[in-house]
Amino acid sequence: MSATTHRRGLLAAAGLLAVPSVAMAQASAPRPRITVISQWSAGSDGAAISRLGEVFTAEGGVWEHNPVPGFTTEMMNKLRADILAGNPPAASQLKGPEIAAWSRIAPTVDLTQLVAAAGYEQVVAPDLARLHKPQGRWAALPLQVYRTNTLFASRRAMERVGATALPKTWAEFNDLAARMKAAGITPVANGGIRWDDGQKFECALAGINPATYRKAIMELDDGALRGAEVLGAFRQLRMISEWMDPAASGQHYSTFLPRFVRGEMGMLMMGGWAQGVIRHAGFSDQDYLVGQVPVDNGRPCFVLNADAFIFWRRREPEFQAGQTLMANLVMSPRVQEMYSQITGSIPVRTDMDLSGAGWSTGQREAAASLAAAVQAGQSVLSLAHNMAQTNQMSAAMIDVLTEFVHNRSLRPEQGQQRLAEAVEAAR
Amino acid sequence: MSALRIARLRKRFGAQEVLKGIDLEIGSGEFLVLVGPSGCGKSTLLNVIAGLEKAGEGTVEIGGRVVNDVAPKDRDIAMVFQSYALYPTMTVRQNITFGMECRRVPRPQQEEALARVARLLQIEALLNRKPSQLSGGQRQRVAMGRALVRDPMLFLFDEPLSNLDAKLRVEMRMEIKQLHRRIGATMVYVTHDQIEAMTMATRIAVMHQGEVQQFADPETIYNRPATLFVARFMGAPPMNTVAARLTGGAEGLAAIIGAGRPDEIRLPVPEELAARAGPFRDREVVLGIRPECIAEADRRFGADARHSVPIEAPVEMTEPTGAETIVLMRLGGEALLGRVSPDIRLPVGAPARFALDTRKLCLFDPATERLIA
Amino acid sequence: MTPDPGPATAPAAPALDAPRAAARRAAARPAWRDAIGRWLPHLVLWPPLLVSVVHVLGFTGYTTWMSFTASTLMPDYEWVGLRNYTAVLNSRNWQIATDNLLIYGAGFVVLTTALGLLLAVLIDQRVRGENLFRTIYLYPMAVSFVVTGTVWAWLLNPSIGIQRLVRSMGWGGFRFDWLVDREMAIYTIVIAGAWQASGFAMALFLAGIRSVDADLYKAAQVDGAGPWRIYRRVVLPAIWPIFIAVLVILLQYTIKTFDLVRALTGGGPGIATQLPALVVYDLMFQRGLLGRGSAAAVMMLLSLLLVLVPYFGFMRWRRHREARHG
Amino acid sequence: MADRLTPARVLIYALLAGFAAFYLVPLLVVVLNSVRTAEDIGATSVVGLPRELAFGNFERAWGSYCIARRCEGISPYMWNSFLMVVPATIISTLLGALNGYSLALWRFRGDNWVFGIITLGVFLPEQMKLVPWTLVLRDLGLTNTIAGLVLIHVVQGISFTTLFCRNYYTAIPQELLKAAKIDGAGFFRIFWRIVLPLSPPILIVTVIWQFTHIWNEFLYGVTFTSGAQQPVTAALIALSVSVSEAPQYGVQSAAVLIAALPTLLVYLFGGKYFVRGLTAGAVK
Repeated sequence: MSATTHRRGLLAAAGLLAVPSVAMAQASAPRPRITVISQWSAGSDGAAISRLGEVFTAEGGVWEHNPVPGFTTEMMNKLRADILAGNPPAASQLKGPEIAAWSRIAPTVDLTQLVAAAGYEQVVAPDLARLHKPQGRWAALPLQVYRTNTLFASRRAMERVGATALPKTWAEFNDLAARMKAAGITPVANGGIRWDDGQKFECALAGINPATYRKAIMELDDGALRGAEVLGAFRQLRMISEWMDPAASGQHYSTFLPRFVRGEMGMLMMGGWAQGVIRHAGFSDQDYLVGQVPVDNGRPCFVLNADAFIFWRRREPEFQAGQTLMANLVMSPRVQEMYSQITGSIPVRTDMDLSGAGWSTGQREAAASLAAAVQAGQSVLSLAHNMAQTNQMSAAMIDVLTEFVHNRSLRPEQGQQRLAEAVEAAR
Repeated sequence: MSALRIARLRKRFGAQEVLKGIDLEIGSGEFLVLVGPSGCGKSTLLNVIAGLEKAGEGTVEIGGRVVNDVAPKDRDIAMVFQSYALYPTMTVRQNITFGMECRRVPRPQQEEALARVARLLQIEALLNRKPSQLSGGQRQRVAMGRALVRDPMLFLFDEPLSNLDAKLRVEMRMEIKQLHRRIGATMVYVTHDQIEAMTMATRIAVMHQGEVQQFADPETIYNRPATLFVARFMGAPPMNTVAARLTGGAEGLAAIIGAGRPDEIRLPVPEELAARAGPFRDREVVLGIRPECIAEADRRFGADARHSVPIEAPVEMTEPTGAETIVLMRLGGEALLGRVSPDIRLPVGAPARFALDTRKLCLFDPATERLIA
Repeated sequence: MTPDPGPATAPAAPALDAPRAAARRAAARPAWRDAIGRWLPHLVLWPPLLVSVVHVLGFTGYTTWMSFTASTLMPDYEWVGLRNYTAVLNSRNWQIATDNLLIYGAGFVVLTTALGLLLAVLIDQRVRGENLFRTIYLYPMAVSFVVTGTVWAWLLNPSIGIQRLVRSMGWGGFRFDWLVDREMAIYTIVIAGAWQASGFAMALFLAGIRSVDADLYKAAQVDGAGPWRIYRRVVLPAIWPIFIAVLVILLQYTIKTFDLVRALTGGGPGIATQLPALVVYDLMFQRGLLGRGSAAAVMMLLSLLLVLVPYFGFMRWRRHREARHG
Repeated sequence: MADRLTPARVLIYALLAGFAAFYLVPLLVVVLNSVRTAEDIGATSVVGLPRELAFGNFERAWGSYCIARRCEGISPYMWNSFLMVVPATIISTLLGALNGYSLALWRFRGDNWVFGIITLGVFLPEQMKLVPWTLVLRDLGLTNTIAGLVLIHVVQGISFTTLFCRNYYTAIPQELLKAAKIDGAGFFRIFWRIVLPLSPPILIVTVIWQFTHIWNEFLYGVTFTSGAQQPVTAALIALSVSVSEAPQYGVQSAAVLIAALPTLLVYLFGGKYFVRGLTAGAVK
């Protein structure tokens, strides 16, 4: 971490600390109030947002969080209902290109000045920043970041085949998987639901060539989609699917964690959140190795998934005050540290020091990787988690990917062909 | 003042006209029976009188008041239904007093009326039972009680006895008749059973295909049926109706059955009828003969010997009922029924001799099917 | 009626004047009360009828309208003609969903009807503990499929459910992995669906069997028919209207099937177990294509009419026939 | 004859018991999981016997498990569900009875069309109605209220209750109605004194049907209410698995059992009348 970014972080923190005193100074100012909807209702997600609420309250605000349990669609239905009812929440959880799509249907708060004042744009990955300022104005703020191309390897499985280090390239990965298979271990411990299948593909393609991933998946370049490297990703995906437990389809990856820890399954390609889940299931960090899914060019590559809040325009002064307070909190290093330490994610800010005791090795590794990947131009947005494309386009693409994973009679060429066609049809 | 007057009443269900211009009028205290085969419109007519169906055209007057637009409850009527329509969840007591409750009759008066009716129908012991705990006859009485307690201007009965067994039906028939005589109420009674009609009515309206075929007292209906339909519908066994030819000779008008056949029968037409039958001389008519007008050979009908014509006909079948024997015979190529004394043995297949009463002959126009004479 | 003595012994006709007078009084009540009496039923009756009719027609009409518009995340009233329909018809998801609907519909209806009928006949054998058995067969109806679907997903999963259980009991070669088999997964939905709905079918059939005239049984027994023949030739033909009722209820259930698949397979493996209701929800709310989802919903309803129109025609025919015979 | 154990009867009981076992398996899995610890389930499998009995799951599920920031378990949500289910069931049943009564016994011009359209409502998928309901609730100002959910379930429920009641009431003889009219009873008195007392069998069917369907519905519950207003199904979903969470199967199973208890009791005690009510004519 360079000295400049560090100093900027401190400045932002100082700016934040000034907020409550400003609020106090204006005696007549309304008490900041905020209504939030999210799907974070339970577990560490629920705990993290609750802590955020406590911080908000401590700063003198009134905090109302309405979690919408269930699938993301249910939360969006709720948001739609609230917008149609003329009563949007002051802030709501939303991510990726959907921020741009939704910001067209109801007015959002222009956060550009606040972001500029906090010097925040400089410490956010450029792709991420772009997503949160549709039409050039900041309307949403990212809250936390996950790497979806994180590789977990079962320590016991590794020991059984005599491996000590995580594979660095797909060739090494394939070699290790074959050895595991020969030793009676199911090499891949992933589940088999839609987003999981999409994630396996994005790991494969980003590992083969992050630049192609950017062209094909984020920019939907037809030539790239029909090119050799996407075909290679389908070939890799086919191998991965054959290394999975045949019973994985339809299953959440957590189903297999006990077998993974026991060494009956080898490797899991999953977001950083899996660390928390493994811990919750009663296993220790020592049960697995963690790092980056293979990247053939050997440099850090970061497939990025970020949660964010979008701020809906409200006339009420107390809401406007609340939105200002909330925005400053979300951008602040201390809230990001607090939040990520609860959920196992990494901070959005690339200028933070993760050497403290509250951080895990996995988080440190991922955070360093993010900064390095941004530097190397190898940070890309996740397809499986609706960061690269709108939900409509993502769903159309993942339809093809999930069918490909579970229908082994499809050849990689067919998969590639169908993906290109699905993109064409959904454009 | 007539108790019930119906004028030019018409009613249609969709495209089908079910009442085609009904005119009826009865005085207070009369017992009108609407009789006819199923589908003739008699129940619809009753429902229109009750106000349960709207009249299409024409008027219904009850007690001199036009009631076309009066709700059933305000027509001052009571009705007994074929299924009795007892309210299954109410006791007998509640069934009978429900109407008074609806009309907000004070409770003491309700009790009084209930007690009277219960005594009259002897159902005091049943008052706290539910309809499901009653026999068919008891239910019938309760249904009557529900009607009686209103003491209405007009009682309406919709085939009230058709769900009872034969013995009970006869008993209840007599009870209703006695009740009618005792309380002197005006009643309209629908049935398809011509015996009920004959035994109970002071006036009968025979209905067929939405029209009143004949509206008269029972005796006229029986003896001088206005149409072939009435002739065949009323009476059991029914009236014989055979094709005949009227010829006029020196000795007066005669009807010939099976003209030109070896077994042709020539029946002299009594003078009272001949006068009206004149225009049909030398033409085909339909001859109506009640079965009781064909009896054993030694029977004499009336004082005038000319009215008892001896005939001979082969017996095809006999039905002894105990009180009499019904005989199916063949006369002039036509099948006829006769009623003979049970004491007489008639071998089936052999010709036998009978006496035929010509006084009650009926002559019908085959084209219009209406009574000529 | 033997205990009833004849009415000849009854006292002379009583005067029944009191109620008559009361009736006259009542008839003379003010006109406004009559007017209220006439109008009140309409005032009470029509709102719920109208609300129901407006709800059905209005919502259907609204959806139909939306299906011709460019609506995406929000209703948008720009007319686009049949574009949404062609897009849905051309999508693999919809093609798979409609194929699946046929397989699932046929399998589910047949299996549920057969199971329901079998259970009803078994329970009808004057068994002890009828209450208990009936409650057990009915309880799946009582529990949300969001819950039971998840449990079925575990049970049918080869690595944790039945297959593992049987293998651990010593049958090492036992295979029951339909849930994860693209070709067979749709049948696991049939099984779980039948598990949930067959209790209801049983209740309907049991109700039908119980309402068959006892004389029919006696007549059949006198004719020397055995129990099997009595059911096949006498009871089942007598309760054919129940079959129609069961069929209609199961078909509407089939077409609306949603929670079941979402909890059990999520439409997978891949998109192998898509059904129209899932596609509608997915298009409308996951992909934010309200117009296209509406088009799919309208097509779903049209497929429903294929079932309903013959049904109503049949009911009409039956009513006419009854009217003729009555 | 019913009590002699012939081979045929042994077979009948064997079949009944076999099917009963098949029907009970999913419930058994939930019951077993409800007394297992999360660690137990996580370390082995979601299908299995408890290593130790953890009855504390029920206590946590009922009163202390955290859903959002509220650590009150599912009990407040149960209460919400009751507040929603009881009025919605009663109102929709009564209105359905009234509708059925008028459609079956007071025929009017076009009544068959009205009935046909209402019946169609039974078939409309709820996903399709989500957006229209949003607009209706907005215009009525009922967004995020239990009253809004009651309204939805009443309006949708009327289709079912009308269908059931109308078919039942067509078996009531017309003569009963005529007798009552002549007795001077009006529309409501006939309904209240004659038709309603005849209705318990069908009312039990509709009440059971409505109660279980409304209780188990979750799409509307999640979409149209939030936080403290949500019904218990929403709370159950909140306990269920999400992308980044370790599932709490033990507590979740206990919560599922608690949440299913009312409907299970309804079937346990109402099942007999359910079949009886169907016998009485609901299916004609």
